[in-house]
Amino acid sequence: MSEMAAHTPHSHPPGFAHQFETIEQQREAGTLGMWVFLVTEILFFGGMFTSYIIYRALHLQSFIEGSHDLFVKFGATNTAVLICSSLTMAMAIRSAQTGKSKRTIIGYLLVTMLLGATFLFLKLRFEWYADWKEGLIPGVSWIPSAAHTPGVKMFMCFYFFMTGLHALHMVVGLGILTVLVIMTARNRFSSQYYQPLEISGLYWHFVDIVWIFLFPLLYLIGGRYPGS
Amino acid sequence: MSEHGEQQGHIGHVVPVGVYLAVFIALMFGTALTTGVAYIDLGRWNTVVALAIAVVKMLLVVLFFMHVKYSTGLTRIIIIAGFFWLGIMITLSCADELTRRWEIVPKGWSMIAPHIYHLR
Amino acid sequence: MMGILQSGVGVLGDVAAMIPLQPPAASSIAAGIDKLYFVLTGITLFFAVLIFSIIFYFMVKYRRRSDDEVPAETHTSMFLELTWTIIPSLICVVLFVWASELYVRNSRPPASSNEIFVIGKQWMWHLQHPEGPREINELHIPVGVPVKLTMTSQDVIHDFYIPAFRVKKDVLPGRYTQLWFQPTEVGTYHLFCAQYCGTNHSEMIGWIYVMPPSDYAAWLAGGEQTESLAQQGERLFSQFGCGSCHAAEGSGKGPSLAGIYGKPEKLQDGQSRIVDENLIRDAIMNPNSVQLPNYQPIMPTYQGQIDPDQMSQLIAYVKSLGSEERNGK
Amino acid sequence: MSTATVDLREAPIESSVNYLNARYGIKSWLLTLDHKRIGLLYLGTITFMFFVGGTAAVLMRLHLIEPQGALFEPETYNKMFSTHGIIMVFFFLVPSIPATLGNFLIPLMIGARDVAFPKLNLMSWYIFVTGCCFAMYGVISGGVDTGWTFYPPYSSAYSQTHVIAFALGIFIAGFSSILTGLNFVVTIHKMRCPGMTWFRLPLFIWSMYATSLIFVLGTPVIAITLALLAAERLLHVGIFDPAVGGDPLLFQHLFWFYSHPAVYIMILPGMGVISELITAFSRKKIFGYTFVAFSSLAIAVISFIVWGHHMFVTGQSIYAGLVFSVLSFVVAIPSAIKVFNWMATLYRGSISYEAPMLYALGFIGLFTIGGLTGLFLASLATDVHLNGTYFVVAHFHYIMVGGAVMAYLGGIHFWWPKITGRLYPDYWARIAAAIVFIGFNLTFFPQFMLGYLGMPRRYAMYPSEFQVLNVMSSAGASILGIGYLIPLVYLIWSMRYGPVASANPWKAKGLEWTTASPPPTENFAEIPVVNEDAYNYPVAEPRHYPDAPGVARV
Ligand code: HEA
Ligand code: HEA
Ligand code: HEC
Ligand code: CUA
Ligand SMILES: [Cu+2]
Repeated sequence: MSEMAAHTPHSHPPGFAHQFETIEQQREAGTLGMWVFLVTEILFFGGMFTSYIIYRALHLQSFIEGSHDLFVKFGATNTAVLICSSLTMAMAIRSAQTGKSKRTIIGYLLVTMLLGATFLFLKLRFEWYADWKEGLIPGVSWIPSAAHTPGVKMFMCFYFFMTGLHALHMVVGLGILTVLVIMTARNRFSSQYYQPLEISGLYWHFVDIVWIFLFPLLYLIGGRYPGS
Repeated sequence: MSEHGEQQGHIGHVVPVGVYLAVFIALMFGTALTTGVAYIDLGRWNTVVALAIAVVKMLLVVLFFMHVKYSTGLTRIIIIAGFFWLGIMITLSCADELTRRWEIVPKGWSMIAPHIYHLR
Repeated sequence: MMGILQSGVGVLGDVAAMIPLQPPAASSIAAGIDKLYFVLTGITLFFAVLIFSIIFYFMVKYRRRSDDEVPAETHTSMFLELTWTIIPSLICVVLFVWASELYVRNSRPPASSNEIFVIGKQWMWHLQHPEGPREINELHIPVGVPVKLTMTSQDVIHDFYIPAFRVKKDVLPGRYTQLWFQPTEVGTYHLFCAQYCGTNHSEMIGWIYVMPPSDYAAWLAGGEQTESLAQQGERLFSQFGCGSCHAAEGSGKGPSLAGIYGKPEKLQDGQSRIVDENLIRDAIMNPNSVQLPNYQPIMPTYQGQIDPDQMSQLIAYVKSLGSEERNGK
Repeated sequence: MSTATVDLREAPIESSVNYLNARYGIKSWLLTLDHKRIGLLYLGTITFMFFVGGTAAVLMRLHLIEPQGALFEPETYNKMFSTHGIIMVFFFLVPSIPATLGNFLIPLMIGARDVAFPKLNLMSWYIFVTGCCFAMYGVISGGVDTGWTFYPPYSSAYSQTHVIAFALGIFIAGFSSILTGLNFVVTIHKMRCPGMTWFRLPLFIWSMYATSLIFVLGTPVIAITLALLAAERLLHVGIFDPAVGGDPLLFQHLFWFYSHPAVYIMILPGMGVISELITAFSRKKIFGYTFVAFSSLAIAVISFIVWGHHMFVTGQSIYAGLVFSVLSFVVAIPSAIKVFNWMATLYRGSISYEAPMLYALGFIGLFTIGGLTGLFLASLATDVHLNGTYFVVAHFHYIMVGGAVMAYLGGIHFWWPKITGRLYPDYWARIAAAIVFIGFNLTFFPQFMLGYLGMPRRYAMYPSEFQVLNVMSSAGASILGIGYLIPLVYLIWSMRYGPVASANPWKAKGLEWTTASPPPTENFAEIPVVNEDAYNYPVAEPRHYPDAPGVARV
């Protein structure tokens, strides 16, 4: 049919999809799509943040108590780890953008993954595992203690749901990064086409932002000073 | 259509490495600051300060790492919409949850219909 | 033939006669709500008739007469757009103000109400009169006396609904909600559960008996004599050892409970709350949510030890402490 | 342009290759990236779900013929209406117009070759089907009895039924909605053909855009809410459980934060369809284009701030109740604007009465009644009496069945020639439309009366004084059922035996009518260029609009 011929461009730029008229259009569509997706993520986490805020207001004392069961040092370390990973992610994209060698890009990506894995390791090994042993995980291992009012249990629920959901996003992110590494290795990107890198970067930074809020909300409420 | 493939130069804005590093340092500083401040007794302000720092950190990530500073208005509108909607959800849920116990009727109301608004 | 037709019409008439159009209106607020309801019906009818007839008129007047007919041009008119934005808006404003004023007025019980505790559980209503008698799925009340219900649920969410009184309120676990009405007509009325609560939701129904005062007095006297709710509460108060901290004159480790009911109180976190059923319940079940300044957080929780039944007795008792003080005892 | 004698059966412009016969075989359908085929995949799926939900409705109505219940144990009845509500809302009406007609038409209407992300589009169908499978598993393995609203603590701690299967099904289907909405937003922003400015878009596109906003902004919240509910049920942790300091009303807030906007997900696309139908069958430009377009956006935005009107009697604070009540009135205004503009469009038109137009006119009338009865519920004082009764049931069926389903059927009939390349028997279609209208009113009008009398909803048994009205309603439901079966028969029949349709059988405006019926895989031979407003039908006093190249005026 003639319409097929009329549409097919003479030469396909790499990664150019048939439904678009120009590569610029495709680029904009991809970025826009990712941003819209991130908005859905904001509201996805938002449902939890809303509940958290309300219960925090209703059970302030217990939430502070619960918060004091968490380890600030790991929370803070992990925040730093994630920020580092955001930097290396940004650098990976920048390398692709400026046409650096694929080894550089892969290098940055691998460091990013390593940092992401570190985050998960710290969280799992030193926080959740300890909580599990101490019986602080509602529904899984919960050892009621006299000091723990129902509000504390509620706080712990939120702590595990929110950090769990965040960790799940990290795992997905690691999967995406793996794919990116493979794609880079296969020379799929150039300084003209690196969009998958760019929009995956948006996702990674978003996950970082979630943590930037989780850290103070969960670990630092009501302060950590003596007598708080 | 083929000429698009041959475009030269960079696509999108290339952020100087220095900017990335500055943002990075600011973020690290923010993390240290927010942790440190938690150990000082500011009363109710602890929460406010912690959240303010978090917002600043978020803005840094969004504007620089996520390139929103160099992006189109549409992207910005979309992001703002996301947070605006989150705001709606939080505000109106709180409008119920936190006013449920207001048994004290606001002055204005008791003026409209004084015969109703007595406290038992 | 005519006969069939006639009997057909007759049957229709009979059927029509079997269709009730309005529920009985037997409370002081029913008339007000019905009035609003009829005005709303009028507005709906007006717009429905208007729109249907305009559509019908246009359908006939402007029907396509030939396939190559070309209609005349009409221009968008700002005047029209504004008209049909503003008129509905004005109608809405009137409706909102009217309905809200009525609602707020209807949701405040008068000062002197007969107070009854209601406990909903799957799938029955449990009602306690202050004088002591208990009823299940039935409520006997005197005509003309305002009744205030303080309601809670033992399990899931229910809803106390009396169509004839036009009142309804959800009954929640872990919390007290309030409902009041003033019956104006003697009679027997439906009580429904109007919030889906599981398998036998549709059997969680009962009757409200509105009686002349004399009959009511007879009914009260006729039942087996029980202690009043407050007296039962008093016994629980000593049984649970509350008095060891809450001594009457306030000398104990806890605050005196005399006269606290119905007054605002400052909590440690700066909030001010009226001492009502919910606060008393919270103080007993979840004491650290009602932390008072100047007191140690030593009050134990009674979660799991006090059932809703006993809770209403305790509350009645604490309330009676208030009234005794007010009565100058 | 004035080819007066064109027969509806005139030969199609291009006959040979189209999206239907371009490739054959089940694989070519299951792996298709073509938005039109994906639309059809959705059509098949949701039609199936509709009949599942409809069967439950018919059984319910049969049961309610007798006050004591004619057929089932209360438990079974409860599962019936829960399944009915869940399937109809989440697996039929929410995806109905967006996922079928939206998928099929958006690229055609804006002059694009496909949606922005075809793979995502296919994926969203698979996700949807997975969700359906969970729901159907739930149905087959015993059903759920929580109502479509899943209120805890009943759903989290007391119900013995398959809550998790359904919650998971909805969670999954929710992601399909999100992806569809995302795809549409990007497509409408980025894929419009040259000259297709925002204010030249067909109003269907505007309404789809508004709908997509709700998809994107609302759906994540129901997903997380149901996830929390499932977690609470599985782990017995109690997030909404008052026994541990939780608040069951918080669930209701989060649920309605999505589910109220969701009711506009159901009606907005319908409104878009009606705008297309009214203009096409009165051959006139829409009256007040900008007002109709912006009212869609206004509805989408305001719909997010009225949810508390479902909670007036649930123990929500009075103050919140007042706020939500006033906002509910506000959201009625844009709907009013739409209704009046449609009527003004009819004025001095050239109106014909093919089946789609009958559905459209039925929509306007029934939506008006449904919408105005919404005002009874938005008024605090009357809602106290009417909440939880059949009045609410009647209100939303008037809008969802009398409105949304009518619009859906009208749309399917209108675009059927484009979708399949075949015409259906208009005679039967008109009869079916009439039957649906009559059956519908007989079913649901008595329910308004029942509600005012005080009959609570979700009742498996009821006091006998309500029987007459219930029997009327049940009788209506069976007429309605027949009305729905007739189109099923003749539409399927027409796919094989119907006369071949021309590219533009209704002589309607819009880019989708400029390409062949059925369209070729790539939609257009050449990407069209638009230089006229939407609905630029010829008018008596000639205006000077140059004929657009690529926009063939048929
Ligand atoms: C598609 C679905 C849909 C739509 C569009 C609407 C539209 C509206 N709904 Fe409805 N509603 C539901 C579906 C829908 N609803 C469902 C499913 C429930 C029950 C859920 C459950 O509990 O299971 C419900 C319940 C419901 C309630 C809660 C009742 C209760 O449980 O107590 C309320 C209360 O305010 C309400 C109000 C409204 C209003 C004000 C509108 C407005 O948007 C209507 C606007 C339209 C018009 C007003 C008509 C057109 C205007 C004119 C012709 C001009 C004249 C206008 C004026 C004078 C203003 N609805
Ligand atoms: C999109 C939404 C939608 C649609 C289209 C419908 C369609 C119908 N609904 Fe539904 N309904 C809801 C959404 C919808 N409903 C919701 C959300 C609820 C609330 C649930 C809850 O409380 O949780 C509800 C509740 C509800 C009730 C109240 C139950 C109760 O509270 O106890 C009733 C009662 O009459 C009812 C009836 C009907 C009828 C007769 C139809 C008809 O229009 C259906 C017509 C369709 C058919 C008839 C299918 C045709 C198929 C056949 C004819 C085959 C028949 C085969 C056999 C019988 C074997 N519905
Ligand atoms: C160990 C001592 C102790 C016992 C036993 C005790 N309380 Fe208390 N109660 C307190 C203290 C102390 C407070 C002040 C609030 C706080 O700091 O927690 C209090 C507060 C209250 C209040 C709120 C008073 C107000 O002004 O707001 C109520 C009501 C109450 N108690 C009822 C009871 C009942 C009923 C029982 C028995 C079932 C009981 N208490 C048993 C110590 C006790
Ligand atoms: Cu109790 Cu319904
Ligand atoms: Cu609503």
